[in-house]
Amino acid sequence: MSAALYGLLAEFPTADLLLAAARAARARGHALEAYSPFAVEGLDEAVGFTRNAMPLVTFLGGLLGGLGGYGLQWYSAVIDYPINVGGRPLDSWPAFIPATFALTILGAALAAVVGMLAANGLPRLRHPLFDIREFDLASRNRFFLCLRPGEAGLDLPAARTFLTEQGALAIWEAVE
Amino acid sequence: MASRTQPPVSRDIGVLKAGWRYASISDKIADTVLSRPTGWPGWLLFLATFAGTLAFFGATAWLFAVGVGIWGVNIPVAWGYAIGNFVWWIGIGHAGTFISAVLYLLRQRWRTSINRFAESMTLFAAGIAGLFPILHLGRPWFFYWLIPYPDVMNVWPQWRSPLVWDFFAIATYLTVSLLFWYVGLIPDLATLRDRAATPFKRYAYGLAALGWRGEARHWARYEHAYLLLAGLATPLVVLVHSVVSLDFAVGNTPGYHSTIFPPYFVAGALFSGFAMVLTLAIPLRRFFGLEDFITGKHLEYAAKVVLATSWIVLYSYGAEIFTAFYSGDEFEVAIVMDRWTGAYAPVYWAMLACNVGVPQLLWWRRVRRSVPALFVISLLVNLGMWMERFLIVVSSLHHDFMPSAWGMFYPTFWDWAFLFGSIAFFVWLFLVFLRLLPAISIAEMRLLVRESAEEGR
Amino acid sequence: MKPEDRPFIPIRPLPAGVDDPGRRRFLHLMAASLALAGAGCSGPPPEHILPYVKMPEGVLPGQPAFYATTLVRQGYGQGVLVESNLGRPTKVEGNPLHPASRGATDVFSQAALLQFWDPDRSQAPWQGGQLASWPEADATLLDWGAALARDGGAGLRILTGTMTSATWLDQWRSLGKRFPGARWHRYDPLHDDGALRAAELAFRRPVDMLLHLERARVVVSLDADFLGQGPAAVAHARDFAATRSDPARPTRLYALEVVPGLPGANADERLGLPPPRLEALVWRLAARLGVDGAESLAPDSGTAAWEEALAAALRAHRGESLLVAGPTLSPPTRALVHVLNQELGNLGRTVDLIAPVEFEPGSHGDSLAALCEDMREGRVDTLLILGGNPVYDAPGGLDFAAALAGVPRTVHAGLYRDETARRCAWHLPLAHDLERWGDARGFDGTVSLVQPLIRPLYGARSPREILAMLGAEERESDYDALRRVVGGRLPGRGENPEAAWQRCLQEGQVAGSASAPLRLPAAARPRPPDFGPRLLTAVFLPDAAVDDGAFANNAWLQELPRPLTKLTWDNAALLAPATARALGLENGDEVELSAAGHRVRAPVWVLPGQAEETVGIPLGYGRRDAGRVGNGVGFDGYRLRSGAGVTAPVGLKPTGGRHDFACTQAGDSMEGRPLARHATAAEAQAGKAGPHRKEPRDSLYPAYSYPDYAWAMAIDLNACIGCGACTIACQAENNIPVVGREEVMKGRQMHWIRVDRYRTEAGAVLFQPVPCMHCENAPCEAVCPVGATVHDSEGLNVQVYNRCIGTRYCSNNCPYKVRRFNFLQYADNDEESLKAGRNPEVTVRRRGVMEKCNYCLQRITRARLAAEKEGRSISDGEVVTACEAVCPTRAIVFGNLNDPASRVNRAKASPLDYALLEELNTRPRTTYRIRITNPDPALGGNGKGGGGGE
Amino acid sequence: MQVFSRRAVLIVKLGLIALPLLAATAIAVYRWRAALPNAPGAAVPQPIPFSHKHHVGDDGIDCRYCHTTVEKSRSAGLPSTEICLTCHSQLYNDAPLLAPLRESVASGRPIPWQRLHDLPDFVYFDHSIHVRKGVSCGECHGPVDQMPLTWRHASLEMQWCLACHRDPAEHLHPPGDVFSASQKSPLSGPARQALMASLHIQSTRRLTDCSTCHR
Repeated sequence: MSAALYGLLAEFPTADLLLAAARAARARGHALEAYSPFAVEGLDEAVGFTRNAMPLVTFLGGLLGGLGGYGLQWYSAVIDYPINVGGRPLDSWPAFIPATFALTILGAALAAVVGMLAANGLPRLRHPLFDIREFDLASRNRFFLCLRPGEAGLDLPAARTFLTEQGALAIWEAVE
Repeated sequence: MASRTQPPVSRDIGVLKAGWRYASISDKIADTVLSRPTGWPGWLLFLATFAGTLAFFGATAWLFAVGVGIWGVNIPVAWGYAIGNFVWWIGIGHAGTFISAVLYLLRQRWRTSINRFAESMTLFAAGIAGLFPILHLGRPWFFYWLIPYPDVMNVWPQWRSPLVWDFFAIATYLTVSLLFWYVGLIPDLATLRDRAATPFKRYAYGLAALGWRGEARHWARYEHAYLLLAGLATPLVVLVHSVVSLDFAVGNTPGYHSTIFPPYFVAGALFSGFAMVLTLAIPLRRFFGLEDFITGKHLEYAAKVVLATSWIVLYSYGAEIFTAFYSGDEFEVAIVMDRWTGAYAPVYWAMLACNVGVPQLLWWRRVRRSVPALFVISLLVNLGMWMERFLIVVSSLHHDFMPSAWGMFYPTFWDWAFLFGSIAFFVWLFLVFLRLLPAISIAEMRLLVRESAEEGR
Repeated sequence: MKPEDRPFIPIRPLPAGVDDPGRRRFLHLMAASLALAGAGCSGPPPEHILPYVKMPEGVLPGQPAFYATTLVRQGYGQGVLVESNLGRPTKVEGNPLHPASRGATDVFSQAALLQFWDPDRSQAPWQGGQLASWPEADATLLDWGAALARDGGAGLRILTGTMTSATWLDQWRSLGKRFPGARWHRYDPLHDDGALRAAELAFRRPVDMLLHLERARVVVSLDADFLGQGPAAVAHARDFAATRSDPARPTRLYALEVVPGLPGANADERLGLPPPRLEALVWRLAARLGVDGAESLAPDSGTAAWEEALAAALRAHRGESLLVAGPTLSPPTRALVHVLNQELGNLGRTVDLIAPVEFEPGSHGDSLAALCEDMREGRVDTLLILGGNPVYDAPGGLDFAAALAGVPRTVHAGLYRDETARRCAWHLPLAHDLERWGDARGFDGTVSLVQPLIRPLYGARSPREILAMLGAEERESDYDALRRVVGGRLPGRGENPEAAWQRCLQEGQVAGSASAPLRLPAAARPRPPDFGPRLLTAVFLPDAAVDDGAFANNAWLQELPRPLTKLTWDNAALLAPATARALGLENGDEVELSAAGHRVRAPVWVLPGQAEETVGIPLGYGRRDAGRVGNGVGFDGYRLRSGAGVTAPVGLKPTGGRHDFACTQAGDSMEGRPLARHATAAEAQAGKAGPHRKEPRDSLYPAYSYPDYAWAMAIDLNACIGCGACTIACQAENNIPVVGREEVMKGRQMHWIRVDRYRTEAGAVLFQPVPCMHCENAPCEAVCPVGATVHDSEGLNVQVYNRCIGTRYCSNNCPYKVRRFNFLQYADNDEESLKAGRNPEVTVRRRGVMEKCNYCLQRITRARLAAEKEGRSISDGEVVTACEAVCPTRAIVFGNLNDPASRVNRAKASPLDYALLEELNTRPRTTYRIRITNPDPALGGNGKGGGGGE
Repeated sequence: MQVFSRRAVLIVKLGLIALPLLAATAIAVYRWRAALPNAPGAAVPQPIPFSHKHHVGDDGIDCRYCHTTVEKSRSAGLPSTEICLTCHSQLYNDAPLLAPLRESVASGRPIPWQRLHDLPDFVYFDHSIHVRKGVSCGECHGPVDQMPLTWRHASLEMQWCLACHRDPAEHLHPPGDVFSASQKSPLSGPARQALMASLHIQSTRRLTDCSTCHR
């Protein structure tokens, strides 16, 4: 088979084993990915994921929504078509607040979701790991660790033995 | 006893019964959607509500053809059932987001197994609520004039109108609730994708799951985004019903023009919202055998919230009356007197009975733990809240400033058609949801299994 | 058909009597699909422009022209100016030069426009039940004329209403040459026969009374509705209001009434009495005033105080007092009133006597009775009924229909194919006043010219042309006849006759042709009549909206709330509260009335202030062949009449049935709120009546400036008599749709200016016209999500129909509830004739949009454009709103606040000026001047009078 | 397992691209259907191929000769058959093109011209005030003197009206030029202001009031 290796995938029965395996693999300098049916606390650090941009993105989205919202109201009511409505001032800022507030939240929420998906590279309907039938259990009750060939490459036999030591139930080679 | 190498087994922690594992709990919930047959009662209910839904849209067609004159609305009572229903539904559409957002921030574990269907309830209720202001327009086909866009007329929405605020608040609320709900669904959709038996289902759920794999980094960002959404949704819960209340409070009509309205409406919303949660949860757990996940504890907590909010509502009623007499404003006083003794007084007293009287039964633990009692009470509360909306809208208008212009509102057949039609539509949507999506968050239940097991360590 | 199923005007013709709710649904569907089409399924369809082939002179497309003409009602003319757009009459205004109008009109002249465009009008000759043609009709009548000529027209009878037309008289005389045997009968169902009898008794000759209310300081109305009824009502109202305008010269109106009317509602002291007691009171009053012949009467403790007070007031105001007696009083008593006026020196001062304006005056009751007699005896072989509808409105006791059946040749000419038309051999469409030449006299004898604005819509002919069909005299066009008869004897002013004639045409009248006052010998003392036993008495009166039934098919009038009951689309058996209590009846209970051998089922309406032991019966309803609007509305009171008398004993028996009324104002009370404010003259003198304006509270917001114009309105409650002319004028000017009975019952009437009616605790009636207030801080505007109602730079609160999406939020937020909503497709876009009658300057609103008073924006615009073109600014009085123009009492003043000299500024300067619901700080541009009453201290001074009537 | 083949993914992507395109087309179609008939710039066939180019451009006939009421009334007025005859009883009186004219004379029935400028019924436009205030015919009707067959020059959309009502200065002309067909040289800034003053042009606020055009 000529296809490039995606990684070495190992199945674990519990989150604790996966966590331990991930930490150990990281210590051995592996590039790795971990898969679990629910968010396992500490797993992200274990796979070396540290900086999370979600809050910033959300804040910017909110800022944009808020300023844009008020700006739109002010422009349309004061600049573009000033009309005397019930003797109220053109720039009735107190009355502009509810819409501004709503738009702030809308902007923030959209930014959070879109940002999250984008950062996660989703949607991605195809993935090499899906080729492995047992990987379906990643969304049910099994925990998976995938050692990626970094620029150093992957010493398959060594990796296999390492994973078995960590208590892997089964091991597969995933190809691109 | 759970070990590092053995998958954990849940213990009874009140909000989750014992003996569940990752696999079993995943299969149990997923299979209610994937493989569990509907059964004849389900079909019966489905067809009945579907007929009601068709009736609802038929009535809408007739409404557009003939005009809002088919309702009982008139001058002075220019707003009738449509707006009452709108406020009622939007109120019901509150508990969902409150449960999933606020209880999430407060780390309430009993939230886990009810947030999913509560959110769905929210979506459907808010969606139906959003329909009514449009149906109620004299020229509904121009509703989009509330949206600011550069048109050939060079005119804009009138930003000082609470209806415009409404539009933005509700649009935002719907969008954010939808996002929140959907984001929560993604891992479960992946589960369904991976368990689905037929290619079609795999495709459908696969598309919806966006290729979710449960990678650790994804989970990290996911959790963060979810937390942020919860944080954003929380003020929204307050905003929406406050703005809805401003539709009235900003008006100068006696009975509308009151500063108590925003908190009053929010409390009322939670009140009716939790009542509706009970109304839905009780048959749900029964028919799908989910008693292990939606336990008596859940019902009891919800009941307590109902009891608490009923007191806030009572306080608001009192505040209204107090301000009327304390201010000595003759028009406000006249409205209060009219509510007590006027043409709509029976509705007023019935409303008090349902919203204030009945919930007091929940002081007794026996009542809180009796499922049938809770069910009846929740229905009565919903009825009472509808009557409250009706009174706010109609009775205030029919007796305002000029006695020469006083009038009565009498509902027509079509008024009732739209009320019951919308209820049927709501139930129908909810049934469809139950058959297509997991009513309980599978991923979070797995986590709960783990936590409950570790507590046992 | 059931009234609630009756289609309202916006439905195209159906064969009368066919009820078709399904069709309305269909129309709604059509409307909806059109609406959706308008919503963007496709743009406007391509149109053609059709220019004139030959441009007529004096027509300026897009600019209205006004013509002076006369509208004739019950024989008397009211001079009017009619607005014509491209040759289509679109609005009636008063003729300032005409004594019966003085710039204003009554509701009927306004509604005459809708009558003219009414699609139910007779559109072709009918023979029996068959459509026929004019040539056939011509041939037939020519034959009949020839046959009649052989025996000098012995069998020829002609029935008309009251006639004051010189050309008619001229024609009748020439007809006499060929048909010496012909007889001319006259019948108007509400003709005041009693007045003539009284005049005969007092002066041995018929006379008409000319009232000069403006000269009177004490007016005593003895059940005489001089403000609401009769050809002089508008002039009376104007004079009456004039007496009230001057606080330095307080006047007082005492009204003694049987069935409450406008005089009672506007009286300073009022008392309801049944006819016998009322008459007795007059005689005792006469005795107190030293008129012999009445001493023998037993005193009436209930009215003694009144007799004394009246006597005192009249004695104190010799020569500036006035007594007026109405038709419910017997001729001897009315003769006595002549005597009293003479004794008090009022003759020639506050009242003039003139030769009757009607030609050949006489009792119409007798005239019709004689005709029926002749018909039964077979002495009639040809009967021409010109106008009028005797089969419907002849007294039930006469059974005119049966008598008519015995006449071989009968012709009916009328505006509608009505009850009479269907029982005559021939029916001929009669021309409307707006489409014929002719003449009539005003109440004071002024010769008024009827000139057409348009060719007859349906080829109808004038009465003159129809009478000419008998081939009596050589054909002469109506215009030529008018020119010869009227133009022939103009009061010579030494100018050339043609110029004089042209001026008459322009003025719509012959100036200076009013009758001169008569010099008469002292009136003879009448004998006191037998006042009759105290029985339940029916009082027949013309309806405030449909008059004697001639306007029954006029939807504007049917939907006009009656001044005192605020009922629409109905009449009712009116009862005093006490009487109703005694009979255990309340509003809506059905009773069976029996009199003159007929039984009629009627719903009861309890009317505060009415005399006990009486049943008020408004006539003109229960029409069977009025048209789609009028058919089956209310009950027919004529059947209960034995003769032409307006009172008769009546039997009453509850049936247990119920009836729902379409009433536009449920309650009487102001709930203690200072809405229609009032004070007594004494308080006003003491300065206790005002000031009412509070300084506007300072605001968080900077005030807007209104640099060029600031339009505003002032309404004088002291002048308003509640007649409702403003409501109809507004409806005509602004294309306001009629919604129909069941919609009014739902509370969806569309009137832009309504007249609220309140009753004080003391029972006094207050009227308050309520248009849009045009608040500077308009609550309606702030809540409209699309800015469909906003302020313009002249302070108008404008409603932009094409932007409105119908949230109705503005109406909720309007404390005055003056906004109206098109809940359904009310405007009729199918009926061609109705479309033609609309005001082209005003948008016709579609279903789903809000509408309201806009201070006649189109009139402001017209004035502005004129001024702008001439490079000047609009001067005061140049913009006159429809309601202001029509108001008989000048209660409404409109103008520019930025013009310190404007009338509206002067009105608002008064300390008695106040803003409605001022505490809401809406800063209305429309303000009110409080009502000042002048109660008689001798009667307790509470403005209610002794008995108050119940 | 791998649910989506490469082809499936491709299809999904294409679908995602198609959606916005569809929406765009839908809007475009709607705008097209909702537009006034006789689009701007498109010459419209008339019963008589009347050429403003010939009558105005070549013969130099004044607008008011045919549109008689333009200074007095809301409507500019379309020439009556009579007016056409003032010349065409002599000139080309037997030209086949003028058959409808002769037919109209004979039958007394008007010539059914195609309407080019059709405002909604809720818009109240008045020719007389516009020409009085220095808005030349060309401002709205374009270079009619160069139109062999007349077409609509302006969109007649509200934003088009507003553009001028918000800033009239550059659309105004000295009274003398209002009816002259020839292209006028634009006025200088100061001259404009002087013109505005001399014509007493109302404030922009007044000119953009809803009530100025709608009632």
